[in-house]
Amino acid sequence: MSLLDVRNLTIALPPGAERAHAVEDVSFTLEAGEILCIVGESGSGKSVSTGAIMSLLPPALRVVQGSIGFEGRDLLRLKPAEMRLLRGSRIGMIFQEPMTALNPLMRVGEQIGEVLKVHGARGSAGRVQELINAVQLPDPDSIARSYPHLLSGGQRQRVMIAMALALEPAVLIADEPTTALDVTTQMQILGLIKEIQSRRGMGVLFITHDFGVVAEIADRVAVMQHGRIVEAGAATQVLNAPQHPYTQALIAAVPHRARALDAPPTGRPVLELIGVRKSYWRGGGLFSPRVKVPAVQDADLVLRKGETLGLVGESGSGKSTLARCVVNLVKPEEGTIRYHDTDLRRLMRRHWKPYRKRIQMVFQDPFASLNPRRRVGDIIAEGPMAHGMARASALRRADELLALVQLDAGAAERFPHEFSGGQRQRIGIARALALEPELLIADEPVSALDVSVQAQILALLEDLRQRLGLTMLFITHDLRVAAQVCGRVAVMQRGVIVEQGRTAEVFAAPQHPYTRSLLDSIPGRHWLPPVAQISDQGAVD
Amino acid sequence: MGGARFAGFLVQRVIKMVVMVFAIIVANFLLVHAAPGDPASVIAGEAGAADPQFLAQLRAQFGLDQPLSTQLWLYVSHVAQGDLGVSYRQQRPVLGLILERLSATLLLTGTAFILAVLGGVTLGALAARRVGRTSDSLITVLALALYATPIFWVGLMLVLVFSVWLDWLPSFGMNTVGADLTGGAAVLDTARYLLLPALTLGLFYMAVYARLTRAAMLEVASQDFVRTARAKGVPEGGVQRRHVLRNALLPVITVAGIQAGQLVGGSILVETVFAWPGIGRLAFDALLARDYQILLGVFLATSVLVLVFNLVTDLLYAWIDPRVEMT
Amino acid sequence: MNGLLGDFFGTFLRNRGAAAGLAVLALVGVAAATAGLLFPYSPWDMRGAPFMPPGEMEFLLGSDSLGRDVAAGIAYGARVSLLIGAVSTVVAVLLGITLGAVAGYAGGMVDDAIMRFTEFFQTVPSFMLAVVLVAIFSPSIGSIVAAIAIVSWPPVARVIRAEFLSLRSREFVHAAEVLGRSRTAIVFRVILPNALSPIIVLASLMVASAILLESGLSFLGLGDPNLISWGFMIGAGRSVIRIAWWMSVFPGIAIFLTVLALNLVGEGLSDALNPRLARRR
Amino acid sequence: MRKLTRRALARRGLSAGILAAGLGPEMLTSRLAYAQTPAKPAVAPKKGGTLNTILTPEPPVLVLGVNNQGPTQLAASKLFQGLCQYSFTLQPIPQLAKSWSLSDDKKTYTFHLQENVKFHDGHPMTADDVIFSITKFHSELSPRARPIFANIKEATAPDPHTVVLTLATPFEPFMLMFDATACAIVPKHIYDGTDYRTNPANQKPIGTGPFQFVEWQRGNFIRMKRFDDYWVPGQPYLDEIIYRIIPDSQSRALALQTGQVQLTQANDIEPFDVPRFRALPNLEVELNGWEYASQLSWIEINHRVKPLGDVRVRQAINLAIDRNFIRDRLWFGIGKQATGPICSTTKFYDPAVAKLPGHDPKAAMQLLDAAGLKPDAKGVRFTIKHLALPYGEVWMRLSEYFRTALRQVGIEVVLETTDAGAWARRIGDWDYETSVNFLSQYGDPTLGVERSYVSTNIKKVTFTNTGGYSNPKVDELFTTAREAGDPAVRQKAFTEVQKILCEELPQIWLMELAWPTIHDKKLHNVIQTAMGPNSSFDNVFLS
Repeated sequence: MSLLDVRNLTIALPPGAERAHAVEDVSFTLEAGEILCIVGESGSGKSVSTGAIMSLLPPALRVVQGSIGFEGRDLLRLKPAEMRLLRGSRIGMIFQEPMTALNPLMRVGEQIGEVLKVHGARGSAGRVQELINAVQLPDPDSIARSYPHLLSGGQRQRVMIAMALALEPAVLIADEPTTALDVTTQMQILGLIKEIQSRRGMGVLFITHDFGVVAEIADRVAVMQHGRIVEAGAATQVLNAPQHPYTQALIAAVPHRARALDAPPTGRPVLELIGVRKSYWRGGGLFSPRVKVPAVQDADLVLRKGETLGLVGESGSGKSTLARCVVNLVKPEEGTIRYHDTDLRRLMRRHWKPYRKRIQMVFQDPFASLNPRRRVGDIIAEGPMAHGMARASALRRADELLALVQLDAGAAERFPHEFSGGQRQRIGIARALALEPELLIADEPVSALDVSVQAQILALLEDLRQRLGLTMLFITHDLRVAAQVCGRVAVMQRGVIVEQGRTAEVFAAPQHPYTRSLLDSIPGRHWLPPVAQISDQGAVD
Repeated sequence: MGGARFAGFLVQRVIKMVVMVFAIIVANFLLVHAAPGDPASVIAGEAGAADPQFLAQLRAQFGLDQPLSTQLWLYVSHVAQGDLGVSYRQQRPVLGLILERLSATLLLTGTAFILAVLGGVTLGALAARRVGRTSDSLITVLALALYATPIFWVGLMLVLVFSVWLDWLPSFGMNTVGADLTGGAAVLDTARYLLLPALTLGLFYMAVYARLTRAAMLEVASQDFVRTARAKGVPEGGVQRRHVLRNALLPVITVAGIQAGQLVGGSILVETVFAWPGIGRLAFDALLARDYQILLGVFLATSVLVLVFNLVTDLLYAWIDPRVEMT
Repeated sequence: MNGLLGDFFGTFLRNRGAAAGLAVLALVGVAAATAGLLFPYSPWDMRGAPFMPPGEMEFLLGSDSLGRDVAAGIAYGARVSLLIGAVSTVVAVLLGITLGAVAGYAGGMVDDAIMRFTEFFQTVPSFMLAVVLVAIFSPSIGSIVAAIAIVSWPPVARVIRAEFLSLRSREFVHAAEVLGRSRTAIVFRVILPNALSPIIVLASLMVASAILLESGLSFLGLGDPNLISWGFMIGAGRSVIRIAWWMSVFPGIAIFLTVLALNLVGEGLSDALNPRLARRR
Repeated sequence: MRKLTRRALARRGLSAGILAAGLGPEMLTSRLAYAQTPAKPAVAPKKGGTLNTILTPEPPVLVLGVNNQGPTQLAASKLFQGLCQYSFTLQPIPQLAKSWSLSDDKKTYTFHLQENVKFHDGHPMTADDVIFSITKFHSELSPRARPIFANIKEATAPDPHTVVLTLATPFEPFMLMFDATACAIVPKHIYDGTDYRTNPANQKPIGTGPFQFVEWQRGNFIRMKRFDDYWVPGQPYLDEIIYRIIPDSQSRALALQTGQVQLTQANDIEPFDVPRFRALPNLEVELNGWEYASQLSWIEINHRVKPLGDVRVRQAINLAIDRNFIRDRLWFGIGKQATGPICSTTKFYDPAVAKLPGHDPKAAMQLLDAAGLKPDAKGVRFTIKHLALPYGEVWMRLSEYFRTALRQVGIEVVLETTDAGAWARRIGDWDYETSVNFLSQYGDPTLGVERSYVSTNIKKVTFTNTGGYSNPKVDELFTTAREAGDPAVRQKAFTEVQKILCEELPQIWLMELAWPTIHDKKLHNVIQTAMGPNSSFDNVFLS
């Protein structure tokens, strides 16, 4: 008998939602000692399924059918009090967002101890230390006395794991536990989960959207789309020989085509950064001197006509700050930012305006980067109008651009919230292109998108780059994406560019230890997605 | 938080407070001197007759013949020495007048505040726990109604019901004069006088806190760490108490700190209705009588009170919320 | 017309309290607008015997100590209460938006200076400040509006500043900057429209508290002597409450209903403008 | 009750003084016409008990002279005393002076003082204290006393219990300056050589009154207790008087209704509440006791403002106003309609000439038409501002009535409100168009009426002739009356003045004010003189 046996689970969405059921007729089993990955894009219903297992569904969602067998009982038929006793003791759970998943007002030790206390376990104090030790956190004593805000994201996720494991549950549910973490941390957490799982023989139900993670950790995989499981099977099977078109499309969308080695760029330099330096001041009370926190230190870069330079690094490495320095959103305190023959850093605001037309930017968050109160046409026409184009011609131009980014013409009349993430990113690109720039700065343009959409946007950018002869500075944290898009990469760590060179060379023979550790942390780095003849059909946008 | 850092935080806040107090002194002084009335003419007027000599005499006596800047400088330097000046009309040091009245106001507002916070948080928490049910609607409607009713109106209604119709409680004053009560009897006596005004003042703010607590609890209830607590198997009561309420209290404390100050100012209406001998009423009388010195003093006193409340709130917040940076 | 507005009205009207509040408010507005038709005489006219209970001598809601019609006073008073509430709120909102926007957009020293200034006004007890201002500049509709505005703007400034601080670093604002738009355009055309929805909610509540504040001032005898307002009527009726309860009860009910309605509308607006919160109500 | 107690009073040894002042018991009883309660059987004075009463607003200080406001007078008159008091017809009655005489040239007044008077600190009161109080203390502090006492050429004390005051010129109303509210006797040994206004004794007043100061909780109450060494044997009867500070009028009414206080006076109780208290069987409402103050209220007219300088306009305003309405609706029957510049309770009032035309809006409009003030399309002839008197609700209602009444004859009135300070300043600066004012007459037109009408007193000071009315004939008549020693000459001049003023209407007189004194029927001897509740209460008792 399976450890966990979900059968025909159907959960209704409240009336008026885009579809009738959050999950429909979902069945899967989890065996002791295995890791089952449920993969799917956002809205596929994967988190709802786990919510049902834990009986932690939002009140608006209602289970209409199915059973969840666990230790001989149907979880869906348990009384709330009985279910509570299982939660935390027999079934543990960890969540996606470690920054908010811990109570900010309770010490870490207390929070771990609480699990023991509410389930009537004894010997809490020593046990808490043991648990902190078990998740490989340094100095258990001081960690236990800390409040969550003093811990990093990775440390907090370890605390979450310690809590989930405190009573040695039979099942661990991990809902995108590494999505919010940097790659190196992600790798450590994945390693930890796998290690504990194999040591204790738990069954782990692991929710993720990332096939790399699947490749890294899964024994078996279930792929969900629109609330249904479309394909399930052993990990190697699904990853390397996907059967369902949706799975095929998803896997094809994983950035994998390492870029062919371009000819070394020879064009004249478009942008040249020399010794750029930017710091932030933190604190600065009466009694605590202000602390200078360097964000970018002595950055040197050259960007030549027609090339795409990738700027990679983990969060806080200063890559976005550097990009923002180029467009004057952030004012660096030292260095030269030479655009052709002009040092942009020395320009007054009003002298900047002509350069606005030539340097444009695409932003990360498709939800935040479009003014929610303006129609799409106006958003795209905003730039040309700011530079003196008449409204009518600017709107005509907007229609052309919409076509260019493959959106239908009716889009101009609608508001941003009526579009999906991928569509919005297209609008953002159209806006940037409206001014016919020479240099495009793309700040993590695909990191907020589902993998299939991501592939489309990347393809679009590449297409546009070639058609319009753009020079591009491409900022990303995702090495796979960088590998696919960029001719050259620069790796940043703590404000310093530690290594730069042609992408293929850097990836093949990293010089700097940090670059090496980044590359080692790519989830599923040993897995090469099958190069299938995959159309972009099937992937949703 | 380390002791030294905490001390630094405290000193820093106190310095900020002093700067603020100074700004308030200057501003109040200028504001009140913008007034068209002149205390000398008021006194002369109310004495039933006046002549220029008498007026000049009064003005010289109060320093009103000095240039404004000199008057301000004198006032500020006196305040720095703890001297709030002498009331033109009462012929007494302002500090003494305020201190005599301060305890009454503090008693009234303090009681009202405690009443409001305890009642408000309890009702708000209750409503949040039963969100969508009848008791929630009842509490919400009650809070909304109290929130929408003029405070003096509530006072009048309470007087009508409890003093006039039922004759249970006295409607004015602070204690039974001449009864010469001591010990427990005196406390009980004052408590009877205190009940209605404190209730009047407290009900409005109770509504504020109830609404706030309810909203904050619902806000917190949707946060991730509450889901974590449930996933840990914490019983519902524990989830609400240890996780939801504790976090929901943070915004309540912030607002409570601001409101506590406003409470002191707002008590002017209640002190009028119930003839409560506090500084709110003192300020209003002083204003009508153009008694600049008292007015400045009361303003300063209430502002300092507000600042002290804010400081206490900050400290309390810092104590409860470990995330507050001690810088 | 478009989805945004449609959603807004849909959500707003689905909230029963908000709909009721809007209805009451409309009623008050109609009473204010048609006061001259309903009561074609001055509310100050002494038209009959004093202290007539409601219903007697054609006084629907009774007469006051000089034989003036309470009902007429309430109808004409609606004008004044709404006027004072609305005008002072508009002034306070404009003041708050200006200061808050400058502080939030400029940041740094300017922000610091403006915020200290705001703190100053939040520290001085507001009702006390209003009393002092009205008394010093002698009670008139102008001084009352000014005083209420002066004590009401700080929350607006704070909210606007917070919105600006958060919107300033939002990507669509960065995008506008990168597109080369001017500072003025960014502040007024890009950021401000997005910062307004909390202000709309706040404003509806501010009208309510302005009406309460005005009634408090009138209660202390600091109303405009030439305009009949609800606050003034309670102030005048308060001392005779045992002889003529109707003199202060009816204006009190008028205030209560109006303020309640404004609060309900405010909550409805808040729900409609912030659907994330609405679901939890 | 009043009649019998007064007889008792006469029997108790005060008869010498009363007779010396030429006042017979029949004059007291004649005032009964004013009293509204039937006589009740005599009650023997009873010792003991605490009188709870009200004081509003709270006075700044309790030393008369340092402050002379109404509330101060009410409370401090229990702590301090004057040389005499006044009967309802304004004849002097002995207090600290047991008798007095006036020389034939009408210039020298000789006062014989009571001999066993002590201050609350134990010091005996002597002629030195009296001379100090008159020539120094009040001459410096009191703007009312200063010009009159300046006329004293010489003040001597032939023995410790005799004071001789010699005037430069005869001044007939001189004897009206010696009650506690006009010239309280203060201890020389405490005040002489100090700054009277800041003397620490002001916080703990020391007088000769029947009660001594105990405790003052600001904003709450003032407590005074029986002075055991009081100079009248056996008195006072009460052990304690507590003045409670209750700013809210409804709370005051409630306190009286529930018996928490046994006495209210002055403006404690709003006029509209009086009928209710009149109906209560345990309370008594008395309206007399204000003959000395005799306050007359009027619409204060600034003659410099057009068209108010035109006598026809003032007459029209006078016709537009219904004094009966004001008395009945605003003051609920308390007080009397004014008939001219002099109150009917003040000396030299002449009912034969003091007459004002009644309410007649039509005649008013004809007068305005005649003055060339035609109504415009909205029916408005002209607009004037009106500065309301900030002394309480009833005055506000009066100004509202004034606006409504004038609107009916086509005059638009715009109200302005302000606080007491600004009101006094604006009146003093002539910065008003119309306002409401009321002034005390202190028993004699020379003391309290002249100041408002003579052109020599047009000053930028409150309570002078701020309206700017000027008529040489009126000036001359007032001067004659002031300087004449003979009452008959004075009466003639005042009669003429009343006639002229009633025609020219420099101000629009409205009401002779009275203030209800409401007390528990168990409280006796409250109102016995023209000082009303401002008397010393030494023979007040609770039965």
